[in-house]
Amino acid sequence: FAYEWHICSQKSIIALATTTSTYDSGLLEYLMPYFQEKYGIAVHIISVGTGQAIEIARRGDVDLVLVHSTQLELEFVNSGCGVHRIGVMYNDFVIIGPANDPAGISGLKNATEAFRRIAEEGAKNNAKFISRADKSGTHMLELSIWKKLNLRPLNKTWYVEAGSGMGAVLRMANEMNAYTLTDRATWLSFKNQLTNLRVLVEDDVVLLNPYAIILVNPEKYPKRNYEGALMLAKWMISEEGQNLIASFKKWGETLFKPMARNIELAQLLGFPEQEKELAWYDMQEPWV
Amino acid sequence: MSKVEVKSLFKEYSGRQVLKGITFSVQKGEFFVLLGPNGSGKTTLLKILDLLEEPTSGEVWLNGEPVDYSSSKERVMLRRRIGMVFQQTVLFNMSVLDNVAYPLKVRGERNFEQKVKSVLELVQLKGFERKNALTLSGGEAQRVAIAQALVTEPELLLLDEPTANLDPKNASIVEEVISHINREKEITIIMTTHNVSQVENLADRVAILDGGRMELLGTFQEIFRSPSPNKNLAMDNIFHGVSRITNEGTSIIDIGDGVHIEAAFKRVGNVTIHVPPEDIILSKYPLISSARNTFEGTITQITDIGHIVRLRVKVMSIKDFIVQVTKRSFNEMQLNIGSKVYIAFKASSVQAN
Amino acid sequence: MSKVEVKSLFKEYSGRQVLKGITFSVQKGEFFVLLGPNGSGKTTLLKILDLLEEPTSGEVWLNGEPVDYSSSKERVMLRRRIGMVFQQTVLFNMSVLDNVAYPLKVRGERNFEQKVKSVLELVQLKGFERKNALTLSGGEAQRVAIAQALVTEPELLLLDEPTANLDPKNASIVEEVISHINREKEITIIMTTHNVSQVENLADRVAILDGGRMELLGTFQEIFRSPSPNKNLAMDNIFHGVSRITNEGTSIIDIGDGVHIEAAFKRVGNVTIHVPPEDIILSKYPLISSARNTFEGTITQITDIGHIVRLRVKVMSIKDFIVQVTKRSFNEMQLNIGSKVYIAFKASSVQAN
Amino acid sequence: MYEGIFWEEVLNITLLSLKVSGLATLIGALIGIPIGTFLGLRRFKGKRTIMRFVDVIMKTIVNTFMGLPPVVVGLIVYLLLTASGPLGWLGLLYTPMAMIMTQLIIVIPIIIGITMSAVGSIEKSIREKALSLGATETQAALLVLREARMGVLSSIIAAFGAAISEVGGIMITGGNIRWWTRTLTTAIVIETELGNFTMALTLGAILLTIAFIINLALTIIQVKGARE
Amino acid sequence: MYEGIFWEEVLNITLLSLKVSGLATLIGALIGIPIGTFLGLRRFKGKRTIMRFVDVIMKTIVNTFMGLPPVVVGLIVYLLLTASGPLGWLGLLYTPMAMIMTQLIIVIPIIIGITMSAVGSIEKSIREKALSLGATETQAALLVLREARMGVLSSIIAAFGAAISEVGGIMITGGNIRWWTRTLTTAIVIETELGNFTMALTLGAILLTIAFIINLALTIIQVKGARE
Ligand SMILES: Nc1ncnc2c1ncn2[C@@H]1O[C@H](COP(=O)(O)OP(=O)(O)OP(=O)(O)O)[C@@H](O)[C@H]1O
Ligand SMILES: Nc1ncnc2c1ncn2[C@@H]1O[C@H](COP(=O)(O)OP(=O)(O)OP(=O)(O)O)[C@@H](O)[C@H]1O
Ligand SMILES: [Mg+2]
Ligand SMILES: [Mg+2]
Repeated sequence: FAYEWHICSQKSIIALATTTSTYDSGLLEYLMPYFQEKYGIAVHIISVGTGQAIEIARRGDVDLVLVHSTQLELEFVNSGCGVHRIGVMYNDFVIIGPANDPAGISGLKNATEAFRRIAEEGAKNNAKFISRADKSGTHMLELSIWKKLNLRPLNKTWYVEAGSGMGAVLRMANEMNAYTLTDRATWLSFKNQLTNLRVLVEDDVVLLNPYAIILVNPEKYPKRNYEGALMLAKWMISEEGQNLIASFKKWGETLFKPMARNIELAQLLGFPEQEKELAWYDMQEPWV
Repeated sequence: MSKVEVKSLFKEYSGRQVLKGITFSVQKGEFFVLLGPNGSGKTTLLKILDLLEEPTSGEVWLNGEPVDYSSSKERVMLRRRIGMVFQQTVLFNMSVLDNVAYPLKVRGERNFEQKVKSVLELVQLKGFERKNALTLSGGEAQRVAIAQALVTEPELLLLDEPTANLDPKNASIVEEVISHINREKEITIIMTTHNVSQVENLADRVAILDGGRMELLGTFQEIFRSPSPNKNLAMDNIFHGVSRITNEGTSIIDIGDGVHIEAAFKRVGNVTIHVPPEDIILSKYPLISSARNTFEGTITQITDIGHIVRLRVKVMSIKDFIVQVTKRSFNEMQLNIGSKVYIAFKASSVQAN
Repeated sequence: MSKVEVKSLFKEYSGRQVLKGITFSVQKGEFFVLLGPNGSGKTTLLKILDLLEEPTSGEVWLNGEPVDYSSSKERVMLRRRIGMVFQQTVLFNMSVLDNVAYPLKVRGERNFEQKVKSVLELVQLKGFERKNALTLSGGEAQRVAIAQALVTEPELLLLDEPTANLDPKNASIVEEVISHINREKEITIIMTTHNVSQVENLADRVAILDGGRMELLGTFQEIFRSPSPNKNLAMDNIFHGVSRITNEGTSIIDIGDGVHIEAAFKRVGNVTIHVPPEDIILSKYPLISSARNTFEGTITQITDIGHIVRLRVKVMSIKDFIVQVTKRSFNEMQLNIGSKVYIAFKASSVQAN
Repeated sequence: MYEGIFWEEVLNITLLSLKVSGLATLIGALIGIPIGTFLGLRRFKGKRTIMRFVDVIMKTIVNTFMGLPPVVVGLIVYLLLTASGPLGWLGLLYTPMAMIMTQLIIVIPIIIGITMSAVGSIEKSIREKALSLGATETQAALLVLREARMGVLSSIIAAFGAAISEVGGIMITGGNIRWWTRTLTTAIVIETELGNFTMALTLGAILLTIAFIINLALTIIQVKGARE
Repeated sequence: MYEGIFWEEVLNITLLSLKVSGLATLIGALIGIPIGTFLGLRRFKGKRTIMRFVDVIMKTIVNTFMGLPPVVVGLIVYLLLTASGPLGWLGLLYTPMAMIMTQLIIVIPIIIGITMSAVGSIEKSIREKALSLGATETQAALLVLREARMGVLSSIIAAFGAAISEVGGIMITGGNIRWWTRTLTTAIVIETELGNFTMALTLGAILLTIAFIINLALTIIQVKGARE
């Protein structure tokens, strides 16, 4: 074991905290071998909740994070813990629900409108909505849509706050014939088991879900492997990395779309400094 | 129930035969005693009679019916008519009262207070009701166990050395109690003991077990008063000492207090020796004979056991020898307490253990 | 170690005094016996001497030094020079050999095989080495416990009824062994027993405990041959029977076999009665006296205990009465085994328990 | 968690935790103690080699099931209770009842295993004595159980500990639905995932405080039951 | 999981599970058994009311800690080992060592608790006899432990069961890093999250098979040690 700790404390390892969604989808498992082969550095991936990912980064236990929660990310950067936040890619959310669609939202391109109808039918006890209620990125997005409608469905029988992972919530929706909001990747991987459910609403800009990389501040955490983190981030947003992200397919579908070099979209999705950060990363010398 | 028949009973523990074909029967109301050295199988036999151990082969008949050891229901039914006192006292972690009430409770009896009270009085344990049974002294605990066996008024009582830890007064009381219920209520009793005088006082018949076999069976008179008592009963005249070999090829054993015994065997070092009482010759005058061992002593106890009289002779005011003579020669010799006598025995009569 | 002094020892269990100020001392090489009824505190006293229980107050001095019960190290050191045989046999779940080797192993001794072998031979358990100790018979187990205490050659031996479950032969052997090491090796022995003849044969001095107090202390002669033996020793003439009240206000107790005893108390139902041997008058001719109870009987045993002779008189060929007479009147009356005698005692001499 | 209803919700969560784990332990004890007693007493009976073999295998299975991962148990219960599963018609999925069932499966081997060894440690002579005094096999087993009460209580304590701290299983079968199937442990998991470590630890402290009070009662009974 | 390396990875995961839980149980036994023995034997000593009170409180604390939620333990160990925590300089976070530490904390109260009650169930007279034969307090305690070996083994079995099935704690402190800190249980959680129930159940079956083999050995020792 002593030997093993030794290896672990070497700079030849990069620790990345990320959310379960990127990890469970298999994207990182797909990308990392390319990176490792190229630079000979192992990446330890710790997949946890977004909040937990940022919290452990704040305590200096990882070198960089790959997460999706604009608000938490900004807090992390503003407190001086994280630096060089950059948008890497995005995926999208869909609203799914029972095949008989009691709220009649099928085919809508407006998620907000769909939520309104679900709430309306829910009040009449014709429909149910399951919320992840765990302050995950998915949950935050859901809350922001309710907020736009000025609805705060608390303590309503039709509004089930499940406090579980996406997969569990999908299964629950299937059991209860309920609506829910899910990222496409999880939906695709569970689709076969969820015979009662269909995708009802998709392709609204509101439903796009951007992922950011943030490095931990080397001044604050001098012991962390800043160079390694930088290199990994740089590689992720490089042409090679971005192309690999685009080429990752599961069940024949692309799950994540690169956006690091699509500055316009990035700015739309909450990365006003994308251009500047991209330039900064491109300037850094690769460290070997 | 009250009649017990045992038919060629064998019992094996991990391949070792502990009972080797025991056959006997005990009549209703009989007081039957099992005697025998340690490890002879007495406890094992009693446990089989209480249906706690299953015989390897052979049968037990209770009240004229063979016992089916495989039927748990029958075992419980029969056991409820039997009381047993174990050699090793086992009590439950409850009050004395609860311990004695337990056999009544498992039989579904409600109003046990009175019964428990009176049986505790019988064994002289009034006032101990609330005490935790595990804090009792050895003799107190044993009497609680006796109370547990008596409280259900069993038809058959199995007693495994019931008075071993009792003081003489309590032992007498317990002896009285059991001999009383045996005679007044015609309860069959099978008891083991190592106390021969208890056998004499209580037993209708005695069986001698040795090495898992029943060696002798009969009344106390028949067994203990027969002219040539069984060798296995040899319990007297045991001495411990240091042996050395003489020039003549015999051994001299120094048993302390200046008493030296000559033996025909050859042994060096610590030995335990035994001189059968019936091998000792008694005389009122100094003996000149071939017997290598002769001692002068004084009679300190005389016990009449039928046509045999047992005498305790003190040699050198310390060592007790037990000598058996017929009543006739006892009378002829006009012996009495304090009489000075001479004892003699041959070197070949001395046995080493 | 070999000298034991006990100074006003008190012991309380949950508020109840079990030892109430015991003071005595035992010399090096002395064989000291504790006698007393059940629950009198014998075991408790021995456990305190083995440093297993702490006295509530008072002191124990070993070899002229007071024992510091609070020092665990001192306790272990002293205990290693003491051997104890418990009243209730406790053995470990291992082979007999391992059980007997245990006290040697904890002392760090290596080559114990030979010692264990020879002590097992001493208690007649050769061949039992590999047997699990928990499968032994009562008497075998007790002898293993004795072997455990002897194997370390202690300077002080505490024995709590060591022969209670032994057959007479093994009991004699054990008695021989302990009396041998007591005399030859000057080992101090403190033993409890309920067997008075054992006291006579072995003890240098006896102490009588009763109710946590030391009632008597002296040699066997001093205590048992004194003209008015202590009431607490009353162990003979105990009968159990059914009492009914007569017109005259006394009770008649039917003790079975046609024997009826009249008593001064008033009791109905089951009673246990006791007639002190020294209250019984003996005569060769029918007695006409104020004594309400007279019986005819035959002498079956005569025991000389100094200037007192104890006689066992059989009444109705069943009931044994113990009678004590002085040696002088015994000689004057010319009594012997088989003599026909008459016994008499007053109704007021009959005590109910 | 929203400020306003914080304590009310904690109370609700705590009560549910207690209800689910308490009931699972209680039912588990009712099922597990008899089985454990039976298995613990077996060694007094069949002396044959085959019986011994069966005995060891059965005990090994029980001991192995003491290490059933809660997630696996949750999954199995889920597969039973899911609408398309064999017990789907009961409609128990995502109810406290489903959580109790899950914890029951986790708790039963623990109770059986520890009871088994506690009962097996009681001297053979105690059971023999009870039988001799006229007890039926069941009554004798009850008495042995009474003498082994220290160990049996220990099994209940261990089982309650496993239940109240369990999360993987009830998460799957209860769904961690707020105001309905959320317990202290599932709430702790969420708070941890959110990075609210302080809140997670606070809830942990509440859980331990409650467990302490319950264990105090159990421990007092346990200590009192000790054989001298 | 990718087809090609499937079995290799399962082997790796399984070995890590065994290594972590096995070592945690072993170290836990070395720490917990002496403490459990000490606590179990305490009742023979101080008879005073205060001593009794202290005794009950200590036992209750142990019993309560048997119900420590693994997530809370994980969190606490995490807060100790985190770079900014008091033991951060050791650099143990997200290593197998951190997982062992976590399981150790979970396992120790279980071993203490059950050992304590097993030792406490042994008749007082056994210890007294050992002391009388010249044993030191420690030697006597060892003998009592030997006589209580059935219950002590039961504590080890329960502890190993808790460790090998535990997931919430090692997830936080080990990080569930593939090829490095991923165990059978954490893998089961991932497979469950992914909806790969068949794979989750397969891994569960592997875990139980291994636990069965280990328990078979422990159970044979346990049954052999039974007092007649
Ligand atoms: N469970 C057992 N396993 C193996 N051997 C046993 C078992 N029980 C008894 N024995 C052996 O069987 C023999 C007879 O034992 P038992 O207890 O019947 O003797 P006992 O006549 O009662 O002797 P004691 O006078 O010493 O009480 C002994 O040698 C004993 O060692
Ligand atoms: N741990 C205890 N708690 C309470 N009372 C006890 C305890 N131990 C012994 N006693 C009581 O103390 C008294 C003396 O007990 P002890 O064992 O010393 O008697 P003993 O003289 O050895 O009797 P026996 O001849 O029956 O062995 C008894 O009445 C007993 O009930
Ligand atoms: Mg016996
Ligand atoms: Mg005693």
